[in-house]
Amino acid sequence: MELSLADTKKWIELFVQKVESEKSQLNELDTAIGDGDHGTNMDRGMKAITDAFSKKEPEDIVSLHKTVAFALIQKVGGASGPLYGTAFLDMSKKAKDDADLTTLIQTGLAGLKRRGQSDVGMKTMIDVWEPVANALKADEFNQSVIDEALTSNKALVATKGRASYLEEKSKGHLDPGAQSSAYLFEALLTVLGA
Amino acid sequence: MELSLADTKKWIELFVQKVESEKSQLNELDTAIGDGDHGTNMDRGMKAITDAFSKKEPEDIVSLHKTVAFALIQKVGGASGPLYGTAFLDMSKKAKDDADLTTLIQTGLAGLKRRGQSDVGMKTMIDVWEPVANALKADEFNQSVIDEALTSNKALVATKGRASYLEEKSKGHLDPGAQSSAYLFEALLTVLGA
Amino acid sequence: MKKIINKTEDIVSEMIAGLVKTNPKLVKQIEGTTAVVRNDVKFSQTKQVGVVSGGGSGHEPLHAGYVGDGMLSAAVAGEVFTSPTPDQIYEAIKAVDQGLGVLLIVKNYSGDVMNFDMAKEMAEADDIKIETIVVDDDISVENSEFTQGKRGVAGTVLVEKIVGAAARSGMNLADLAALGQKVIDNTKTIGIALQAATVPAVGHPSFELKDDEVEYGIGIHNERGYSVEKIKPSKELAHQLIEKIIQEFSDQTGKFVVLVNGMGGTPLMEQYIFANDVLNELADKKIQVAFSKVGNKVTSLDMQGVSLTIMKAEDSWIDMLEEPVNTIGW
Amino acid sequence: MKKIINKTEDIVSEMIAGLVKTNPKLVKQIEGTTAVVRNDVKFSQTKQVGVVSGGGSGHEPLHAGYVGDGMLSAAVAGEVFTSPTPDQIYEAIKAVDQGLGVLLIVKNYSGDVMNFDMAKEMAEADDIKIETIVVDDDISVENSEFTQGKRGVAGTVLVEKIVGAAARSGMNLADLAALGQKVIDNTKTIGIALQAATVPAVGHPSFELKDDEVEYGIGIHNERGYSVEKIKPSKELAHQLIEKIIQEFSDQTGKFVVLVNGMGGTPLMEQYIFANDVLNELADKKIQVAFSKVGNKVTSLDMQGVSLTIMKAEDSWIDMLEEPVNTIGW
Ligand SMILES: Nc1ncnc2c1ncn2[C@@H]1O[C@H](COP(=O)(O)OP(=O)(O)O)[C@@H](O)[C@H]1O
Ligand SMILES: Nc1ncnc2c1ncn2[C@@H]1O[C@H](COP(=O)(O)OP(=O)(O)O)[C@@H](O)[C@H]1O
Ligand SMILES: [Mg+2]
Ligand SMILES: [Mg+2]
Ligand SMILES: [Mg+2]
Ligand SMILES: [Mg+2]
Repeated sequence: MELSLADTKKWIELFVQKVESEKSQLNELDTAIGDGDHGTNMDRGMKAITDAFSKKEPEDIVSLHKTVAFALIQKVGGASGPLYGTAFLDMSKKAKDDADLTTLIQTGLAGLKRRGQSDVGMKTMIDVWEPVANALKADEFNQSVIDEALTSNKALVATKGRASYLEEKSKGHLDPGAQSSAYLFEALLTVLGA
Repeated sequence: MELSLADTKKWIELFVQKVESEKSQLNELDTAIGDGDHGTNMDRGMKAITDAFSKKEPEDIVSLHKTVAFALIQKVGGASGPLYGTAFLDMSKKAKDDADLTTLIQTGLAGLKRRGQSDVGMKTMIDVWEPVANALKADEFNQSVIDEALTSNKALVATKGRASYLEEKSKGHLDPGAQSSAYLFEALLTVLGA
Repeated sequence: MKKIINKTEDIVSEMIAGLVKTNPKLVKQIEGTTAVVRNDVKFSQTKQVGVVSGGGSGHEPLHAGYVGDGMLSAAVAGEVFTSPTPDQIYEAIKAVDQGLGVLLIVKNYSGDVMNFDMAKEMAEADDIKIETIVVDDDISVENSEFTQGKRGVAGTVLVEKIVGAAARSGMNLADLAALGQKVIDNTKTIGIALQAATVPAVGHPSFELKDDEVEYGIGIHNERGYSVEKIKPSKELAHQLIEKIIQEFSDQTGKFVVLVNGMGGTPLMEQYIFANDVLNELADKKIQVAFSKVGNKVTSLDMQGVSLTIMKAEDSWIDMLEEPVNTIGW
Repeated sequence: MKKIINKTEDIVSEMIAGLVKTNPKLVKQIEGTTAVVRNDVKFSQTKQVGVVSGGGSGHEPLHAGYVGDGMLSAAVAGEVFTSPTPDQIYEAIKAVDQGLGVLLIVKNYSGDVMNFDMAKEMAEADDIKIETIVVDDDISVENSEFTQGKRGVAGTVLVEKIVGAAARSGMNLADLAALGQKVIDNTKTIGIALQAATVPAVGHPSFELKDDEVEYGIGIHNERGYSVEKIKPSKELAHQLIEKIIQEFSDQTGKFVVLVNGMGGTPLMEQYIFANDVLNELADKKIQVAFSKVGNKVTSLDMQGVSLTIMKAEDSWIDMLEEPVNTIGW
């Protein structure tokens, strides 16, 4: 299934709104097991996306993803900037040949793993991307996929990112990047009308 | 009237005890209108006096005053060190010719004024020394002289020492140096049996 | 939270502006970035391998304060506690490359590693030779191939000084990277906090310590440490940290370097008292300290605390540490 | 109170021990005192007028951190916030006198003035020529012949740098004293505090400021200031202080020097932001800043706050400020 340009834009705009309104919530999650800036970082990226959209309306899905990628790479910094940035950059490149939604999300996931030298189960945003990508493939993507991903992420001990310094103590806390990725895919669900 | 060597020593020892037990009280007075260390400063001097006495028993009033002076000059620092130090050094020099108690206190007072470039009414220890010196001369030295000196000191606006930076706000606070001088003369009263 | 700032989002750009304006002979800002590059006369007159470092802000004088002849060629400042973005790092690389390549000194945080990696990819597309060394001196975190690994903390400044001196002396890129890696392998740090830092965007200390508590093993971004204990006399704190660090060195002969680093909110007075205790104990242990340094070198905003870094050093490293250098912060 | 110390009464001696041990090529301790004197090779090889300063501890790196070729010859540390005693000052004078006399740089506090005076009397008895200059740059306190007068604060470091450079260049004692006095007359400072310092022997901050309050005109020993207001953006703080300081200079043409000084507990980050605002506003006012400096130069233990010093400078003073110098703190 391909998402239309308008729907893709709506998806990203819903994500932007959600992150902006949950900025301090994301900061708080990051305060517990990281350095407290995930909301602030992502919020900077969201503003940059809105700016970029208003400066130049994306003409197709490729350029839309590229616009999002550059906004994130250039403005977010931290760990989440290069991660989300790489995911969207890889998705933009892929969309040149194949804009299938499932393929794109899988491409983004592969980008995350490459950039982060990481995999599922390390208590990062990948713990949300991977089940979502699998569910899309199996055509079983719905809110409970996200909810379950967050629940199991919470129970993990972190082995990548700042939370890994806490070792056992990271258990029981939700990873902030997992939460922001959950917002991303909840926005997608809304657009999909599910 | 001359104070005997034993009485002079007793006077100083009582002073030492009093300052040591009121150390934090003096610090608190100094915290209000100075820098909070008058008790700590004086306490260092008191320990040095005790040390010096135990190392070498003073043989006469001259050497006793000199011992006290050197202990204070070398260990107190701050404003009170050179002031009390100068007072006792001048008293020691004077005692070579004339060991009359009234004369000595007057000599100490003159030393204070010279070293501090100051006079009565500036909200300093001099506000206690001067009435005591006058009372000794008039043979009217008693506790109420000290009490009244402290009361009027409290009402003054400081024009010397750190408290002078507070200008009007120094009013209503007792000067820490005045309080330590009050202890000195209360110890003297005890020795005089008054 | 009380801080002398304007808008939170302007903190880094205004800080860099202030630093550059007050040190115009030393550094200049790279247009459109919050990166600074050497501005001394010698910079354009002598060729050497460029040395670039950077990371989140809040650790001042690291990194911009170490830009100058004999130390860093350029430094890139990210947002507070947030890695700078690849485009900023890329601009810094371009500003210092003189054809001999550029060494990147990165502290081991996933964000820094990833952003510097992306910048490296960008620069390599321009045929600029790049080597990266990753500082991970914080031994309070266990090292493992399956985790993020140890953090980069105060030892970074010693790496920057030694590598910077070697670069000035004309060492080539590959050798510089090898030297840097060797220095890192011999540098061990642990930090303690009496009070956590207040991140401006958060507004309160990230964790609370009681009035008589000290936390061992904290990082420079309020990362929690390995234990919270009652505060002890400086002598005992020094003893505990030395015991833990020194076991990392199997060979305790030869020359050592000591860095007592203030975290930002702890006065120099306490740092010297702690340094005195450290040097006394090392002397008792017959460990030879050939160079030592005390001060706010790698801070964590207004965190109260200190870190202790011990390095086993080759003779030439001592010389490179002692070489005079004209920077804001060394 | 949490501090990294051992016994309160050992603070100063242990601090000086730590400072000397970590800087053996720069300074050495004068036996039996908490004073330090230059220990560089050049010290014994070249004759110059000795320059000695000192005062209570708690203002580090002032004064021991400014001992070195081209700045102070020796520095005397008293107890925390307490003037050193005359015998210590006298030892420092003897340690630096090379027959050309010694200049004493004293901050204007009754204790310092009296103790340095007594030391001067002792040295003069040894036929050592002594001149004294008294720094009183703090314009938050009214000057009057009938009071203690203004306090000596952060401007002291600028006086020490200029006088130190002139002494190194061979200036004689009388001229040095005249130069120092002229520098003092042209140096004006105001400080602000966000939080008072905690004197170790007292154990809590000497006064309380609310979470949104700033106090203007504080001294470096927790002396209260002239007003308490709600905290404002850095830009407005800078504006208020500049307005107050600049009216002290009737002639606003020519060159000026700016020192933004951190009080000990305020990170460099905030100091640079404040400095940026100061320099922007002075540029708007067409006041020419020829030299500026930012950092923890004259601190007040862990006080949070900054001070702003503005000096109207002669051209030669700018050169003397810019001259490189090898000290711990400049
Ligand atoms: N190596 C990694 N692989 C995948 N995700 C990571 C990795 N490192 C960090 N993350 C993600 O990034 C998030 C933190 O982002 P952020 O707080 O913005 O950056 P920083 O950690 O630099 O402050 C984490 O919650 C985690 O989901
Ligand atoms: N110029 C002066 N003349 C007389 N007494 C003074 C003068 N300056 C200070 N004092 C006295 O010294 C006391 C303060 O001593 P102390 O706190 O020990 O020193 P410091 O002020 O240096 O901290 C004041 O309370 C006052 O009585
Ligand atoms: Mg974070
Ligand atoms: Mg006092
Ligand atoms: Mg971060
Ligand atoms: Mg004092």
